[in-house]
Amino acid sequence: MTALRKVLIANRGEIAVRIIRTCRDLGMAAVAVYSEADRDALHVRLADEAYLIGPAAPRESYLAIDKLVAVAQRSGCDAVHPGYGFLAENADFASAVKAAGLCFVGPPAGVQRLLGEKTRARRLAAEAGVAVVEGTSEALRDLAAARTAATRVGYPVMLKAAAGGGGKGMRVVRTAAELEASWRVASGEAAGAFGTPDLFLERLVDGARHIEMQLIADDHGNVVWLGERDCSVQRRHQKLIEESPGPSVDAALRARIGDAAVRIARRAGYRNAGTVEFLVGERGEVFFLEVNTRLQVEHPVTELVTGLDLVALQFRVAAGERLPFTQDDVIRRGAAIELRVTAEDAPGGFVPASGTIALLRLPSGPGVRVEHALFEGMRVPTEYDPLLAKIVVWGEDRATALARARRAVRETIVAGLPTSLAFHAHTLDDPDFVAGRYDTGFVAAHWPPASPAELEGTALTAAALVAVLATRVRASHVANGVATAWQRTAREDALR
Amino acid sequence: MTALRKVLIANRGEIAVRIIRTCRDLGMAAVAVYSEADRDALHVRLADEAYLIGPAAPRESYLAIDKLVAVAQRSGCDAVHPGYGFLAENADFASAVKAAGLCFVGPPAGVQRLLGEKTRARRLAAEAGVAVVEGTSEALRDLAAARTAATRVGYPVMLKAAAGGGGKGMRVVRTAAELEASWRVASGEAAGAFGTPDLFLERLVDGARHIEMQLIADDHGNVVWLGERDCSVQRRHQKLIEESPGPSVDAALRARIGDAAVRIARRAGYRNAGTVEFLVGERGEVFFLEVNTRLQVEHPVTELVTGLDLVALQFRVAAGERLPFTQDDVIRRGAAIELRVTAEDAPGGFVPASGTIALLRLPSGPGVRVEHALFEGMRVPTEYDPLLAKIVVWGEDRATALARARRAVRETIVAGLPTSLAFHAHTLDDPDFVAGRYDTGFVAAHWPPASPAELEGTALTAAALVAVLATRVRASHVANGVATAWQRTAREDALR
Amino acid sequence: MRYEVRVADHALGVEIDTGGRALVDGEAVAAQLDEIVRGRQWQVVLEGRTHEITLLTREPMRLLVDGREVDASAVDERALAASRGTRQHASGRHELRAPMPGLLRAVHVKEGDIVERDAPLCTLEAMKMENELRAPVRARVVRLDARVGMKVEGGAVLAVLSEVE
Amino acid sequence: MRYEVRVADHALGVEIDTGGRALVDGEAVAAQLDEIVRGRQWQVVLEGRTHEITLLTREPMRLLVDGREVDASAVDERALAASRGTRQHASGRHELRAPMPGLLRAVHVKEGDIVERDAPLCTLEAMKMENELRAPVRARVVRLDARVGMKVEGGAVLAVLSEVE
Repeated sequence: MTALRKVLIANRGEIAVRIIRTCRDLGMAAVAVYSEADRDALHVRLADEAYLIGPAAPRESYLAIDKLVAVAQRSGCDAVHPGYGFLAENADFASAVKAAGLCFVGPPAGVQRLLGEKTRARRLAAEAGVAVVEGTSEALRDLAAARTAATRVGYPVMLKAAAGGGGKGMRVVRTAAELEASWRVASGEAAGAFGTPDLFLERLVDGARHIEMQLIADDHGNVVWLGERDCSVQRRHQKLIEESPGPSVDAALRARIGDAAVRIARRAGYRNAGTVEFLVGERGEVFFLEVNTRLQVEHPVTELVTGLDLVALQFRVAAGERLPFTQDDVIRRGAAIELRVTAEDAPGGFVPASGTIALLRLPSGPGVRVEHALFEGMRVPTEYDPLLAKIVVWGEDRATALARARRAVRETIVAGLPTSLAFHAHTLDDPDFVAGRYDTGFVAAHWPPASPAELEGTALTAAALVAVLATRVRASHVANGVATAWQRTAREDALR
Repeated sequence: MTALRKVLIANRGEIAVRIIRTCRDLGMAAVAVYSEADRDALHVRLADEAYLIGPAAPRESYLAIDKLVAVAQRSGCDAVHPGYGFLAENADFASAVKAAGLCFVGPPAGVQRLLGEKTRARRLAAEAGVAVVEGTSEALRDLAAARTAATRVGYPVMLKAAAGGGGKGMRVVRTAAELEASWRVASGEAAGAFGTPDLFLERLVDGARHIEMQLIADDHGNVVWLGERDCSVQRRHQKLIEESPGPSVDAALRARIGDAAVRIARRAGYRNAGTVEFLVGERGEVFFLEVNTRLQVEHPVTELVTGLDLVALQFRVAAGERLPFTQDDVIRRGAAIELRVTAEDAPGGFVPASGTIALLRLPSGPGVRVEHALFEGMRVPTEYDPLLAKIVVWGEDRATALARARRAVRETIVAGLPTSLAFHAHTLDDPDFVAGRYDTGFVAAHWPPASPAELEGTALTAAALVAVLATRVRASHVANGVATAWQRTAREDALR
Repeated sequence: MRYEVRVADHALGVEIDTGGRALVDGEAVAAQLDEIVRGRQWQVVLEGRTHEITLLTREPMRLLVDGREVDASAVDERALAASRGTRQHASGRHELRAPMPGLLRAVHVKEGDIVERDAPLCTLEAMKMENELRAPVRARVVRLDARVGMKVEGGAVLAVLSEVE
Repeated sequence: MRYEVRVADHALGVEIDTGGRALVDGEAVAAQLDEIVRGRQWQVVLEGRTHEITLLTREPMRLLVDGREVDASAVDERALAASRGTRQHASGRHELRAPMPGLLRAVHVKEGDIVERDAPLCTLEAMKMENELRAPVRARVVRLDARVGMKVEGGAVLAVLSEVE
């Protein structure tokens, strides 16, 4: 259905599975890659071909540009989809793919370089007539420069990785006393995540909402905005819940943000799918934050509201097709909410967890969609992002979407390791969240809850009985992992 | 959200789970009932309360009106939802529920009686100005009467249960010689399924499509049609695939059928959700078949195209609310297809099968919804309908829906017993089905396939290796069933 | 150990040598083989192609290979040797078995009858549907265990037929 | 056998008599209890109310009860008797354990230090995030096993603290 025939998916987990699905829908062959930690992974089994590219450590596998390009060429691919994370915003990868004569499913390297440098992106936004939060227009030379800048814009300030994105290398600094420690940690994280410790800083906008606008652009000068997502429910600058429409966003504000995003995209010569992130203050002031030059984790929220397949659109415009619609053709209907189920112990303060999926039940029914790569017996690797699954719900209005989200969480079981599900169950009943009254401070202010989940009469008795039984059973063996089937077989033969 | 607070669900399996979901969405408590064969069933675990109502045999459990009404009263319900099958079209049940002071979520007993008698329904349709297939306007006295009538309308004819519906007690009779045998079988089935052996007959319309129209009606005189479903892909008069819009239905025909359905509903004083079934001939002639006075198995097809929750609408109108929309407000978008996954050995000619679910993987991702009540370790009871799951897909057009349906089937694994999945995999690639060229003769003409599924090079080798391994492993024990946990516990204590 | 393997319409010879290497039709295959679910699901990577294979049913064996259902069987050479005799002996002998548990609603033949291919032998009711069990070949009914009203288990022998030309 | 059971904030006494009957806080309970998944999931029907209970994690025990996560524990009276002693003995002693496998990026204390409650002791990197492990109480570091750059397993003891007033 597109000019593309065979795609290398340079990623893993739920997003690799998500991309494989659209490859099938478009009649393209999907080639998976996997590290030694992912031998049994679902994306390997659902792909048409799969190649081992190295040990678990990302640098030696999912971040190894040469290996990925080599596999794409060897397996006869004509395109490469980077997913999100890993190399998705790495301009060198985009150029290497292009240099190998393959189609990169994302914006060109030049655009990635331009927007990947957060300070340059800020300047570009300002030139496009979009307000930016007061801060430094260049990366900070050193701690001293940071002190000066912080004093100028005034505390509290936000330290950010200059090459950053995705919340890594970010620290809130409320007083001058905290600056040095935060500087150390943030630049350390930035170096680890992006290869450069460079930081810049902005004034911290308290009580602001994190609202982002989804864009799609083709090679023929068409740029269309598809709708916003409110991603203010975050912890450690990592998103937990995203929804569209934003509870605080009316048609006028939506159009303003959409228009601003398109202006920035046009000025940057943007191509393919992308997201422009904004901070929206209590009085509706809109500040540019950054551009994510890739598919977002939360893209299904926009898919449910618009009925579009964003990954399919990525492939079409990457293949040179024109967008099949104009701005006025985009239909938005109802409300969608995404809940990120992560391998983090929510009651324990979102401490990353690991383990084996001992029991899995995913929700279904009206308005419920789940994106995941889980299966019973799966060992959750500690080397990668803790995202386990995305529960995405749609309803004709926000109240219906909320009710369906509660129902979906109630049906979901992920046993064997701690997860973020308890947070979602709690938040979906939180009066402020239900009323749409929340900003980026929500999680800190509402979690952990004052009192643990309550059980009434028979539930409490039942739980007590099961607690006794559970202490008596041995850990049930989970069949899984690399089989030594042939060796077993041979040994048995010898005995016969 | 409705005046109703607590609902008894007089059913089991996927439809009980489906109704529980909407109960949660509307903030109503859900009370389940279960037979001894369903102790561990998912609908029992997802409900707020559950009551054992008898042995596996339907007559002593899911068909036992007194028991069901008693449970509804004892548990303080204010409404009863019958689902489909079992007592859904039993007027005595509807009256018993009403007599007990409870709200019956479906059309009133009077309407059910009127339309449940297929010959009376035919007369009513004719009075409403809707064509009916030539046949008998009364139930046939005996075999002799059948002979006379068959000779009058001319062979081939269709024998049908007068109290029937759902394809039971139906037989095609192509020649006079076949009449007696078919009469015996059909009346036997009718007696078994509906308590009366009465039959009537119609001329068989060859090459016709089975097209039905979904209706919803409130107590305030509002009747709205929501769209058609083509259900022509059937075997033994049991539907396997349903889709909307019907590939052969244009806007004009849709409006004609919708209008005819509404006229029939108004004349019958219809309330709640219902479906009017039609036969549509090769040249677009429309004949009334029957009215299903209940929720259909395939209702999700219409939900995906309209964005409505039909079960929620059933509760709202049952509670006396007005329909929240008029005919002109109904938005239909894209195409939806439902695939019925049944416990039937498709390659073996759809012979009913039984077994234990040994491995289960259900599809997800863009445009895919699954309705089911399955879990690993579940024993599929032989006493009830063989429906295991419904895979329902949506796409912006039929081609997209087809592609997603193929992808969903490819991801689905139901191991442990034979199923209908191979039929769906085959049909979704069948040129006639893909082109929308099919009628009620489709399955007979296209299944089983001339040649079995083919495997190319490495797949064949891999399968051979696994075949060897599989012959060597013992049936893996599936933990499931009634636990004797306390006895075990006590015994162990004694030994300590 | 050698195995005679059938997958769909194909017959293959699989050999597993004492070193645990596998040969298919004499060719050594270097497959990455992972058992995903013990005794139920495997992943095979062969020449870069990845195949997910699930054991759907054991008797008769049906495999799901990348979403395609195929019938399969594997018999090791000793079992084969053993069985050949009985096969010879049993040639032309057919057992009519109940495909699933149910209630025998009707029996259309008696012992000694000669029945045509596809002739209905009895009617088994299961899952609210009547299923006609038919003769696989033209044959004589040499034994009849089916009785009307009998509740039978899946796999129960209902009749023994002897093929006749 | 008696068990001291804790579920969320509630303490209950569960007794199982030799007849296999269960008593909760002295009251006999007539529950229909089905084990859905061996050792992992149970269904309890009690006074018509149905509860689906899943063992989410074993150590520490966390249960999912009708969609609600609760911490729980059950200790039988003998184990209890045995453990009391050690508890006394261990009072005020705290082990700092790695919550998950990872790489120690920083160690902020040395043996002998007195640390305030919530003071960061070391930084563990796992899943691309840095996690500060903090002191549960004001205490002295009596033993320190953590070394920068060390790769540690989940549950590994990193330090031993002795509470100080």
